This record gives sequence, structure tokens and C-alpha cells, in this order.
Amino acid sequence: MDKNYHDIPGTYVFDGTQNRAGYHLNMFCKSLDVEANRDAFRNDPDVYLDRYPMTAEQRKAIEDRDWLGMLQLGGNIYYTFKIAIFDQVSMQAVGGMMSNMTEEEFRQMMINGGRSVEGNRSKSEGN
Amino acid sequence: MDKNYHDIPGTYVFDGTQNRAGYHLNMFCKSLDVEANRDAFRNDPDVYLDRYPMTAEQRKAIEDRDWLGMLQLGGNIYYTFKIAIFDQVSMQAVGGMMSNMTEEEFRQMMINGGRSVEGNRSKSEGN
Amino acid sequence: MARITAGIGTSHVPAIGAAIDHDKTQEDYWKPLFDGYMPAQEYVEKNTPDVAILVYNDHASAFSLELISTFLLGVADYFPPADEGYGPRQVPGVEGHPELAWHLAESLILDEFDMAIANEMPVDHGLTVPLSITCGQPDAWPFKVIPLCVNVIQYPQPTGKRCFKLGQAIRKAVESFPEDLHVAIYGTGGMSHQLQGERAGLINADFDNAFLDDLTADVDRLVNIGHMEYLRESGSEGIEMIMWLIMRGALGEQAKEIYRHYHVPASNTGAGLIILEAA
Amino acid sequence: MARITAGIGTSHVPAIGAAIDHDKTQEDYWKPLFDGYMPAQEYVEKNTPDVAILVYNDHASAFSLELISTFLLGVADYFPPADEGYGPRQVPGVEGHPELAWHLAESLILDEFDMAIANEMPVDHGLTVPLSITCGQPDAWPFKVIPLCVNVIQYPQPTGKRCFKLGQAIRKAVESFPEDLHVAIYGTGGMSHQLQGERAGLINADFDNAFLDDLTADVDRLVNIGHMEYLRESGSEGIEMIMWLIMRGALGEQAKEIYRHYHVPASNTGAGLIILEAA
Ligand SMILES: [Fe+3]
Ligand SMILES: [Fe+3]
Repeated sequence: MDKNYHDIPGTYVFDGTQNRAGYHLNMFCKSLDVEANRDAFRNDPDVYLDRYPMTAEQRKAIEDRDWLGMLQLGGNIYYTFKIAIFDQVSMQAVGGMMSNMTEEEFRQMMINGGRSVEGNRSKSEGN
Repeated sequence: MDKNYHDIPGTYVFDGTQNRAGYHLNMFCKSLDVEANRDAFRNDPDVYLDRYPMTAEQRKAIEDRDWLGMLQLGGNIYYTFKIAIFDQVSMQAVGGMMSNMTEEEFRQMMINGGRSVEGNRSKSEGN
Repeated sequence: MARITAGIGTSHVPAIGAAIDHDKTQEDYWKPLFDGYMPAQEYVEKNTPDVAILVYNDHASAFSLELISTFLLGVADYFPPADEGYGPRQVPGVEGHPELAWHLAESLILDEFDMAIANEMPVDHGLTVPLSITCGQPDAWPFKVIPLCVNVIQYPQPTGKRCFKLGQAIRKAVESFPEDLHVAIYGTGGMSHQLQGERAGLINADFDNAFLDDLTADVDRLVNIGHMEYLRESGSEGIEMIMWLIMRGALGEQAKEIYRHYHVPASNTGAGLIILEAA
Repeated sequence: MARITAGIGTSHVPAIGAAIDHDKTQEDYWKPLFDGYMPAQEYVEKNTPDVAILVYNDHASAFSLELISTFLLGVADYFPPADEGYGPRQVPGVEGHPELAWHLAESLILDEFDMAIANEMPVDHGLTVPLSITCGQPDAWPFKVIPLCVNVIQYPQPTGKRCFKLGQAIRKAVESFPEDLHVAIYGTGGMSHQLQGERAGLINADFDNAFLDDLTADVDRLVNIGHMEYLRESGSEGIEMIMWLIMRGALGEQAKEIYRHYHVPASNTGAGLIILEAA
């Protein structure tokens, strides 16, 4: 299989490898759809996280709300964003944290037409 | 869609129409996979069956262990057979009850090579 | 017989739904977007179908990584709005059309599309936001809906070409349904956006506008866009546009553009809307 | 690279599993059937693959009418035996091969097969009985297994032709896997049987033997058997034989018959077994 999508900068394509690496991390996130689970997680995050057999790195990334780290460790944005919903943090704030901007800067970038594809297409071609 | 399989005698093809008619009946059967549900059903069949919005005919067919009736009302054999497992009744016994034979007669028919396809192909052609 | 008369392509950004639900559509940020939606609402009101086949994706709401379906048809009578962490959207429940849905499932599977069939599922913003965009805030949706849920989250998504072929097969299947039904089809998601990574916030208006153009001018080009091109040019979530190709495939060879609208941004997304009619 | 070398077709009747589990294989009723299985066990012992792709169907054990997948690949590390109402079968758990399974999922979806992907599921007699038939009662199964679960319960099942094409695509996908793996493929279910209705107990040995013959002599005839013919001639549950065509398609144009066995009855079923090698 041609994995040339690894050439796209700043992009974590959720393929089989990522799915396998992040399965329990993502399923933890998915569990937050249920109110009782959100309560349990709020009440005692440590005990709650113990239910999911994650690596120490994954667990730390969740605890630190390290949004990029979660992606790098197999997280999928639709799943990890459930933690942002839990935290009442917006998609713009998360977008900013992943790209080293404040929420307001990120929001303003979007109003200005978004991040340009120019220069963001390819690591190898640098375009 | 060509529904010419209705021409096959003594055969209930589980198509979309049957699926819709029998959904709750079959999902009741499926629930018997779980031991706690089997206990609840054994304990008070009436209360347990109330959980599933079935027609009066479907409910009666279940209560009567009317295996043909269940199929005619949308049951699927892989689901309704879960009731037979619950009752500790064999597939041969159920096969016999659907075709007006004793379990022993049915078993003997199988040992003799099974029910012949000759004469059992088509209602319209009578072959 | 039943007929597919119109196709609607539209983004399904959750924030658009939230803006409608919380009466923000006339705020400065949202007004230009919603002004552009009004003609679409008028079109749908004048041309209300009996049933809409709504092609969308579930965003880890009804389904999860436990079981990922490539193409899934909802055959239920009723689909409740999903709770996406804020409580279910306060919109009407979605009435299905099980007879046509089962007819589609049967036709498509015999036609070599490997559909999954769902008897029970909630529907998330992917399905309800397009209804809000095109129908406003009625007490009940004005038509029945057959959800067609596509995997766009897990790589590999079905190819654009496969999606287009599915659309063509849907057209054939609808036309073999005996009842006289007026059917519309929605392709939803996109347009360019990326929610994740250091490249989050990517928008490619040129890509989006060319996509809108070629839904009538050069369908062949669109059908041959590969996953790499979507990912690179339209952002990792821009690949949702493959769902518009199911809609386009279901309109037959020729289609006429009736209306279009494009606005950046809706939250993190290039928001597009197009109305097409089968020629 | 990986290669598919052998294909095994076999019935997967639950009573066969029960006879093994309860040491009844030497009883009069069962002995002729199990005597015929011995050469297959010897073959598998001499030619143990690294991985087997096991095509089977779930019998309302792991899945239900809530969500029906046409073709589903199991990508997990491990699949526990299902509880089918008697407690789980006391057989070893099934180790998966996630790398090859994901490779298959990706290749097949890009090749326009609309696969579902499952990360967690128990496996029922449909999968474990063929393992028992061909491997006996080991402490652990001698190879890894990729479950490929096919809908054969809900009409319409995928067509025999579609199944055969899926097999062909599987062959191609396996051959593009870089690791050197010896892969076998099982097609299971059938042969003629009908569990339901007044026609319960139907067996058609002529149909079954012709099917076994034509897996080498006239594959084209088998590929073109339609659903009506299966239902009418081989009983409503005989349609499971479409799963053998996935196995056959995965062996390439020519295949050689190594061994076969046919016996009536195993419970309500005409029990067949065949070993084929890719030419
Ligand atoms: Fe989406
Ligand atoms: Fe079976």
C-alpha cells in the first residue's frame, strides 16, 4: 500500500496503523458520549482511565490535553474532540493548540479565508 | 424486485418484508443470548415479553412454541431457534414440529438421506 | 415509478446547526452564510420531495471503531437525533421510508454493492444539519429520509469513483420502485477543511469552486480525484466530498445547476451548497 | 510476498462441533463423517499455513438484525468463542493477524469492495467448527485466522458472482503483502440444508456433488448460480455455499482437487469437505 500521505505536512491520516495504535484511546473518548461515564471520569479521572488499556504516553497525552500528542499516538480527531466537548473547549481553540496559535488568532485566520494550501502541500516538495 | 421465491413450497425467505414484520420478535429471541435475560424470561415470561412491542399473534406464537407460526410472522430460524436452545429442544425436534413429524421420524428421514428435493421445488410447477 | 429529480450538495458543519438552534443566523459572522441558504430553502419548499436519500457520515456518534461500515443504509421507520455530548439537537426526529430503503438495499446488493443495513440508529449533525439548512425550523421535516451513511473517517474511504458508481446504481434502483415517488438526493460534508494536526484550518477555495463547477462541467475529472489529492488539496476532512459524488451519480449523465452558494468560513470549513436537477 | 496456496471448503454444522467437544466422533452416527475428515487433518498438519482467511457467517451470535454487514473483516488480535446459548465452545481462542487483515481491508476497499471492518467480535461455530474439523483438538490453533464474515441470513445475500470476484480481489491483495506468508483460505457453510419451514430437512446430494465437481471442472457454472437456484435446489440454508466461491476465487484460474469427502447427514445437513490447491 502506498503510504505517500505521510508526505503531507501536519496531517495524521487515520489508517489501519493509527487505528490499531489508538484503539483504546479512541474508545475511551467514545465512552464520554454517555452521561454516566462523563460523571465517572469527572469524579475520578484516574480510576476511569484505568478501564482502558492505554500506553503511559497515551494516558499522559489525555491528562495533559496534548491534542497533537493524542493524534500522534493514534487518536482520531472525531474521538479526541469528545474530550474537548467534555472540557467545553471549542474546535477553534483545539485547532489553535495544535498549530501554536491562540483561539482568537485561529478564529481570525479562518475569517481571513483559512490556512492556505500554498506551502502546506508536501514535505518533500516544500510547496 | 422479483419475489419468485414465494413459489418454493414450505420455505420462508427472510427478506426485507419478513425482517420488518419480525424485527421485535427476532430481537426478543436474540436477547436470550444473555444469561440474565434467560433467567428473567424463565421467571416471568409475561413481564419479559412486555419489553418487546410484538403483535398479539407473534406473542401467542412464541408462547405456544408455534415454530411455523413464528416464521410466518417474520421470525428467522436462527433467531427462533434460540427459544429451542432455551427449551433444550433439538433442531430435529423443531424440524419435525414444522413438518408434522416426530423428532425420531425426522431424525430417521435425515439418516435416510434427508427430504428429497423431488416434488418440493415449486408450488406452481408441482415438481 | 419513483424518480430522482434533484440533487443537493451541502456542507454539514455542526456549528451551522448550533447557529440555527441558538438563533444566531442574523449575527454578522453567520448572516452571509445564511442569506445564501435562503434560495435553497425556497427551492425545497417549492419542490418538496416525498423522500430524500441523505448521504452523510456519522461522526463517531451512532457508530464507533468497533465496527466500521463502508456504506450503510438506514431502513428504520424513525431515526432519533444523536446526543453528541451537548444533548440531542432540538430538531424533529427523522421519519424513514422502510419500503424504499429495503428496495434500495436489495437492488444495490444484487447489483454488487456490499451495503450494510441498519434497523436502529440515531443520526448526528451530518444528517440533521443539511435538513436544517434546506428546510429551516419546521415542527416536522417535510419529507421522509433514507440515511445513507458513508465511512469517511477511517482510511481508506471508498474511492470517489466507487461513490459515483453507487450513485448510478441508486438511480437505477429508485427507477425500479413501483410506487410513484418524487425522490431527492443529498450529498453532504466538506467542502475543504482540516480539523486536525498542525495544518488545522486549511481551506482551499479554488479547489472547492472548481469542484462546484465540475459537478456540471466535468464530472469525469471529479470522479477521478484520488484520496491523496483530497487529503493534500482539500484537507484531511475535505475527503467528505466523495459523498457529493454519490449524489451526482444518482442524477444521470447530464445535470443542470439551479443554484450555488459558497462562503468561508463556517467554523473551520469552506461551506458550499449546490442544487442540481437531473436533465 | 504472501501467497494463497490452498483452499478448503467445508460445512460448519454446530452438531459437528458438539460431537468433537463431547467425544462422540467414534459413535456409529458420526464415525463415517469423521473418518472422512482424517485425511484433511493430515493435509493441514503437513501443510500448516501461517494464516488462514476463514470465510464464514455469523449465526446471530456476534451480530444481529440491528446492523447487517454484507462482507466484514475481523482485524483484531484475538477473537473469543461466542456463547451460543450453551456457554462458549471449549476450544482455543482465535488469534488474528491484524497486519494482513488491515492490508486486506485497505486493498479491498480501494479495489471497490465495500468491506466492513470489525475491531472486536466473538466468533461462533461458523468459524470454530471448520477449525476443529481440520485441526482436531489442539491446545492452540496452529495458525492465525482472519475472519471474513458474510451475510447469508438476510435476503439478499451477496451474489455468487460477487463472492467469486471478492475472492479474486483477495488473491491480488494477499500477493501485494510484502511479508513472506503462507496463506490458506477456507470457504465454509452448506452444503444443502434447510432448517426452516415445512420443507425442513431438505438434502440434495446431486446438487452438492455437482458443486464439488465443478469447483475444478466448471467454475463458471457455479459462479452463475443465482439465489433462486440455491434456495430451490439446495434448501434455504444451502445458499451458504456462496462462501465457498470466495475461497475458489482466491485460488486463481486453475485449481487442483487434492481431497474430497461427502456424507449425509450431519444433523440436518449434507456435509461436504474439499481441499483444493492453487495451480
Ligand atoms: Fe462530516
Ligand atoms: Fe452457517
